[in-house]
Amino acid sequence: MIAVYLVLLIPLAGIVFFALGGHRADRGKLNVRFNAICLLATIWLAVNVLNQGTILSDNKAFLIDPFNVYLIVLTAFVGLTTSIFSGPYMAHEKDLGKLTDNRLKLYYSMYQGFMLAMYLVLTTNNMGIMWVAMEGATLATVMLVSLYRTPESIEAAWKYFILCGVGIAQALFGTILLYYAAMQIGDGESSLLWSVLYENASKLNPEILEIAFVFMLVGYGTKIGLVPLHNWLPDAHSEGPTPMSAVLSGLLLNDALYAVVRNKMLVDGASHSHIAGYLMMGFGLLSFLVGALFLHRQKDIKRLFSYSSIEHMGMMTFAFGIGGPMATFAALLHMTVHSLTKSAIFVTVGHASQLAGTQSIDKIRGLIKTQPKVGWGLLIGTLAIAGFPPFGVFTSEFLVLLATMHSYPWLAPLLLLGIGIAFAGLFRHIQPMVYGDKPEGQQPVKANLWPVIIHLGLVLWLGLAIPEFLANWFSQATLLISGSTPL
Amino acid sequence: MNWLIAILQTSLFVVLAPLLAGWLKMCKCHLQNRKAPSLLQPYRDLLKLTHKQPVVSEQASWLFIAAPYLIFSATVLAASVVPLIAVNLPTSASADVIVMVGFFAFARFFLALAGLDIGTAFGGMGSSREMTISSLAEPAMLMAIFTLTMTASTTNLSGAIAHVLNEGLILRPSFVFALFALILVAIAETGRIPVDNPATHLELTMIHEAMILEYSGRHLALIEWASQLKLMLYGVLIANIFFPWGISETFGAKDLGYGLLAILGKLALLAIFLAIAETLVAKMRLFRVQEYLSFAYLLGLLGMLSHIILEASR
Amino acid sequence: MILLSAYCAVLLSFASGLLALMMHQRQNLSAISEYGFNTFFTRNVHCRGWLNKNLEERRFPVFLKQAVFVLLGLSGVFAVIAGLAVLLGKGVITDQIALGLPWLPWHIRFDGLSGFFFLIIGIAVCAVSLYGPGYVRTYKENEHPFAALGLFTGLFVTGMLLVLLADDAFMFMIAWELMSVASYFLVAFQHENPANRRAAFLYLLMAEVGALSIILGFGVLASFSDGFTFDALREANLSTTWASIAFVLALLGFGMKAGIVPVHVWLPEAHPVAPSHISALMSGVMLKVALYGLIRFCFDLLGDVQWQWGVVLLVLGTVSALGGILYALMQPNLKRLLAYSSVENIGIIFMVLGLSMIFMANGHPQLAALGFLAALFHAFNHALFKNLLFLGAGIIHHQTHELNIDMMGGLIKKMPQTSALFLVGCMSISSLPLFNGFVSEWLAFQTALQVDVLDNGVLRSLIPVAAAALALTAALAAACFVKVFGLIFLGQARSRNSEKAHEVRDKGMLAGPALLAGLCFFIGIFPGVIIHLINNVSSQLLGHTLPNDSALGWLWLAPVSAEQASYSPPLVLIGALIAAGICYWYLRRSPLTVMRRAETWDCGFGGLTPRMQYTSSSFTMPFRRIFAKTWIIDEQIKKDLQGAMDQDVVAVHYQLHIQDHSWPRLYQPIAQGVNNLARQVGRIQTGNIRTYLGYSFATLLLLLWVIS
Amino acid sequence: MNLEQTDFYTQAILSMAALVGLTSFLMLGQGRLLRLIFVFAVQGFLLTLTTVLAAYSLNNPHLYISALLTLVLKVIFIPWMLRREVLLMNTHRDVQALANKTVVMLGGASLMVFSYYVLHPIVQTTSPVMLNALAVSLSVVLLGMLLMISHRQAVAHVVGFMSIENGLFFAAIVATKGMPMVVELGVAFDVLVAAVLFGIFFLHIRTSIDSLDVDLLNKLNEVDK
Repeated sequence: MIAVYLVLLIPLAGIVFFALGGHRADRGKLNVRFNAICLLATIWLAVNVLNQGTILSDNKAFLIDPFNVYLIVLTAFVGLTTSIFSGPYMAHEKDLGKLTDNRLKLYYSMYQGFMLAMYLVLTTNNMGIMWVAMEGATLATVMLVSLYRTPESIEAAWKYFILCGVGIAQALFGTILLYYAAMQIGDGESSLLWSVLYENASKLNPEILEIAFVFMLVGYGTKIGLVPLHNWLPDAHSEGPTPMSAVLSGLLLNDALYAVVRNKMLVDGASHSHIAGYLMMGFGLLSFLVGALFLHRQKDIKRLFSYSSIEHMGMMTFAFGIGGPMATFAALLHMTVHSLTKSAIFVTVGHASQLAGTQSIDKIRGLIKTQPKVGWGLLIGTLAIAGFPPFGVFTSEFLVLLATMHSYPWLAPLLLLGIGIAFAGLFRHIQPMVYGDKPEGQQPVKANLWPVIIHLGLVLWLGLAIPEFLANWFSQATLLISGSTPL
Repeated sequence: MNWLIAILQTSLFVVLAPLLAGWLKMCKCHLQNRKAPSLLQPYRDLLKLTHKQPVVSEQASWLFIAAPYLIFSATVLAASVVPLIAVNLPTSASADVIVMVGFFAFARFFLALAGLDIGTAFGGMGSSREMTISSLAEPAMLMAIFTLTMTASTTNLSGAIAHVLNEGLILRPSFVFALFALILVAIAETGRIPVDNPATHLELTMIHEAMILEYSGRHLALIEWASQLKLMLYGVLIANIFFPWGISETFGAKDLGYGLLAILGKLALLAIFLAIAETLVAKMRLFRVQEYLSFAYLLGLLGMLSHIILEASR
Repeated sequence: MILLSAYCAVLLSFASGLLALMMHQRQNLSAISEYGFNTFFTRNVHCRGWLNKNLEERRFPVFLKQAVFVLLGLSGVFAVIAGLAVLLGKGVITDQIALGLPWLPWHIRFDGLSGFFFLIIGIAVCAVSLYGPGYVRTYKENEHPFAALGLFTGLFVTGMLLVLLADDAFMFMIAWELMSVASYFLVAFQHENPANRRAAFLYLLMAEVGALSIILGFGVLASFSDGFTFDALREANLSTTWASIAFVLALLGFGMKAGIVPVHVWLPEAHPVAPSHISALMSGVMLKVALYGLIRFCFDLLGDVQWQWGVVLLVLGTVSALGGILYALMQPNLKRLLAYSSVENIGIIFMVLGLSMIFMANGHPQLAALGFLAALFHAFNHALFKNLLFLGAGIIHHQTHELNIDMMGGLIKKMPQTSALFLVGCMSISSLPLFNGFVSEWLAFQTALQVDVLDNGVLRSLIPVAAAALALTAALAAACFVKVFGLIFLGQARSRNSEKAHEVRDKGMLAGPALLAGLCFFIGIFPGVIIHLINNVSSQLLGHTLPNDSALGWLWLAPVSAEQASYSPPLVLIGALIAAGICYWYLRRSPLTVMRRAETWDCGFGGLTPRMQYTSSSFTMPFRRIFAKTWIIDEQIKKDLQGAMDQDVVAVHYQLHIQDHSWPRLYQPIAQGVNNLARQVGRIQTGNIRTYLGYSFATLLLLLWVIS
Repeated sequence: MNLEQTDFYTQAILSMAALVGLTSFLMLGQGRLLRLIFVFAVQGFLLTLTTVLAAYSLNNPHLYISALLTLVLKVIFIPWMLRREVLLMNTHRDVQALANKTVVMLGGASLMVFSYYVLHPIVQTTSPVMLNALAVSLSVVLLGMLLMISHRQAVAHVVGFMSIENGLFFAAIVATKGMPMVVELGVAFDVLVAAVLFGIFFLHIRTSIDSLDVDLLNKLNEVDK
């Protein structure tokens, strides 16, 4: 249990440390250290959960089951690698004069704040706290989106703030309804605890639960970036500092989806209409297709990949919506590989735009010739995210496809269409950027590409073989979500 | 023994080819009120050419010199497949009618290459036209031949001829179409009027002659001989497939003699028809050849369809 | 043991890729070797000296490149061994590798069909690795890093081999896509040219679409069975409709890779721009892997073939064969031309495969085996001669820096060995007797002529027409390759580059093609060798073989029966030698008639220049007129006029652009559709936050309404 | 439902609900910023009253804390801050004429009906009073959104946003007798931070586009020009 507290206290300490720590040159490295310790703590936690099964803390404040523990580790891992990247990146931004030291302080402090919010979302046993933490994550990142203080970044941050705020308010209404439904069967204040709710799921009033789920879906769906609630997402991703985009895409969206899936589990427990699944499938498919189409028109490299995130979140939502062990397994796997790949891509994208001095796709050229590692990283990352084997994204997409073929064969062509369109949309922009001769005077930048290599390596590994412990982990989570395992 | 007769037959083919050319020329001259050269004139020409010193362009590569030999031997091999006086010879088992078409293609391939070797405009022109016409003629020819082979259910020429021979006289509509198709193709492939004119050297019209413009001496002799051989070969094909009567099925000397006489008669007759046709018809423009050949193809197709629908329907 | 050598082949090719990555690791390598010698092999001084010498700054790149290709070559050798062994052993070997999904390890199955394609790949890879070191020498390391080339070549071969070994849908797709992606990088290798980038994009896009279609095909099968292993898929009990849907999906997917008209467009774009030895592998081998996929899917997994599928294959094959060769005929770019000719050959293979299916479905398994034989044989032959031709094209490109055949000419004198090898390739591909191409085409004709046994009137009339189209294809192919050989090697040089060209010095670059040329000729004379091997495949897959070589012995080829048709290449060869020998001897015996060299006759005008020669477009002009509807022809003649009343023509500019119909008819509408759709969708992102809030509001209301 | 038969508490809650709903309508139709803020403060005050009422009648002491929080945040701090901003930026004289006020008001009214319709299934499990209360709070939430959609000033957006929160609070108090304390504290903390951030943003927006009109924040779009 200590591990949980550690996981939460370390970033809290980080916030305080960076906020009060004065001006230090080595903040980047310290940030890495904070995240590294946190990762160790999460691994410890994960080992505990793997050995003992679900952990419920004594005061019932925290619930760690196989589903969220793996997301916790993933969060810590991506947080760590992104912080590795962000050190030199932010230093370079400061050298360019885009940032003042105070803002850098804010950045690091809020980085830890965001991590804290993420951990809290995942670990808490209380739906209300989850909501609070989710809102907290928005608040922590909103200042980061406007970190550069350009008119566009302020616009983006404002939209992010308002849309997510309003969205999440709806989720709160859903939470209240759920609480209300739970109150009907007694139990007072503990009714908002997941552990209690799951036990009593079958007794809850399904109709209220469904209404609550709609609010949750719209609320957290705004954070997932489901079309048509996605509008804040490309703006926020493109205007904030790149490490922020990496964690937003890699973590925040996942956690919001986590919240929706938790609720779906509850609704599924209470009602047998599968309405939650259908709603998720509909939203997922719509997001997937629209996201794929949006890719074609992008002029900004970070916007491009944020639409790709929308598309992939759509795919996951769709897969969770299908339910069933195979689709759920696929969705979990997709969550993992998408976070890893997307954050790796944002790392290379950050370097690429630093190289070219712009985020405009038309002006980024000849990456491979300028700095081979960045170019190849971007290219291979894009291949991976587009679902080419042997990368893990392919595995999960393959499973989603087959699950779809099995349950809803008439939807499979749509899914394929989306994959094809998305692929074309990505590559028509990526190719001119990475290939070709380098523009005059383009110089390599200082870059730490280990995060990219590690992430893509992991994704490759997951594509070739899913290691035993991870497979067990996934299938336990699948068991939790869908009631049976694919193994 | 069989092999000996086969070799003999092939040699006979080779030897008789210039005679047919001479006879054709003679008939044509008579028809056109000209004084005819001797029947043996082609032999004399060939002999003279072989004794001349060949002059070869400086531009020519080894391919140019090797081509006549390759062309000639490919044509001879094609001839060895076709039954002239007797069927059931072993050579015709070693290669069937498709292989024969392959030999023609082989010869044509090298002829066209030789035309391109020197790098003159004429050679290229000839090669281009030759390849065009032959690629249109080949499907028409195969269509006609397939009609026969499907009737006889064998692609062995000697087998097919034996089949027709043993069946006796049956009037098959498919054969009529096939015959006409084959005649049209034969005219195109051997470079006769109205497709090509072997006597012309006018640059705008010549095809075959354009390719061999640079040849002289023994090389020219070989190519000329090969084309005479090809003419005879098509004649024999038409004569022996559609009118196989007289061809020998055993290897007795008498039968073989009758076979020889029969084929000589048939070829003589065919040559007369050809001479008449060449005298009456004018040469076509090059780009009307496609219509001509697609007509041949159509005939072949009709033959095939009538075989399938009328004769072998189930 | 057999499987072990198959694994060796896979691993060696993979290792060659990894080794190529060491290109920039010289320091580390020498450190490792230093360490290794110091600790383990202290006494082995000789070996150490050798290694140290090779690890020197200057020698290292050469050494590494050679080492990479040696590994690749070994992989090829092992593939050949494994292929032959499994074909002769007639066994089926299965295995599992603990990779892949937790409940679905990679299933491996090595049977006759895979073995046969192993053989094809092995031979091609051997030839390529002989050829490679010389070819890649010209690439400048800082512009075109060898690491990328070597790595992706290795992965490409690995992918192809793994496709053949795969026994479950998942592994199949992984290997399949590995092959696609690796070859994509190879196409994009010289990415500073826009053409390469465009081709690579198109290629990858179509590979992706094709792969998705294949996945869907597997998905259809999988939804009727329990699992993704091929064993489970074989058991799937499909209705005819679903089976047909699966077939169409597989056909689309595999056909896209194989380059069937009208989904062939990536092929003439991608093959020409890759390095030549890669084009050779792509055109010669990768298309065969697609073919393997189709055969595996239709004949093995689907099981009961329908005759309608056969008709579809037959028609598509015919269209591809004719379309491919007609497009090829018009190309002035050598490698593009070869790529289009691959479309043609794949078309022929599909056609014969279609025949085989028709016979199979109509209950004539013997004839089906004949068609199958012809198809596989042609696949084998095509791999040989297309490889040969691409390698030859590579040599020509290497020496003249040209790919436009209108810029070449007269190379036969400058590059005699290359020209001889290339001639063999041209003759094989034009299916001239004595060479391997002819044998498979002959078998194809024989298959088509067995149509008499069928009852269906439509088929009985359709198949002969297809056969005639095959004849037309063959004749056009001959015309095409007369053009190719004639314009490149014969005549006079049309540009300075080809005037200055000389024979390659690297023996390996000739050895690779020579190996292939030798095989082309050998198989052309002794086709029985390969037929014997294919018979083993068809007995495993179809349960029937040909009754060949019983009556007439090994000398003869009599696929159906000796009475019906027979062909004996050795006898034909002997006959040809005798005939040529006699006349050669007869004509050459007189010393008086020694050949005299003289100037070419120039009609008395004086001065024949190379520009007077026929060019590619003039050579094909008659075809262009006859088959005008096949292409989109844009011919422009512009005259520069001058002088009084603009009467004097100073110069004439001639431009000819010939385009495929499939571009404007099929691809541009799709691309435009997607763009339009994207534009429409883009309108929802208005930038106004109130609109966004409106979406959120409307969504909420809509969902609430739906739910209640 | 028979109002006479219910107890005083229920009657009071229902009256409060009606008043809260009314304030939402007033805000929706309000074009002047200062008045809008004032109405918002009144809504906050009503909410506080409701909370106190609930705390008193349900004997739930922690609701007093949340009443206090609401009072401080929603009645004093936020209106004060917004008012300060408005005065600072000299926009208090701006009158934004709503494009089609009638339609918006009618839409608001139908939202109320819709809320009843949507929440109808709740009747099965509880008293109609609860339905009324929840429906009103849902309609406050929806009206808040409608307010944001129909108004262009950033300040109005903040008010709308906060009024959505008010609706949520109302629902929480009436339907579930308040959320657990931790949650409530957390939510209050979030609201506080949000309010501070809004203040910062006004400054930034003001400096970047020289206005607080959100329609001018439209650089990031995907529409073909």
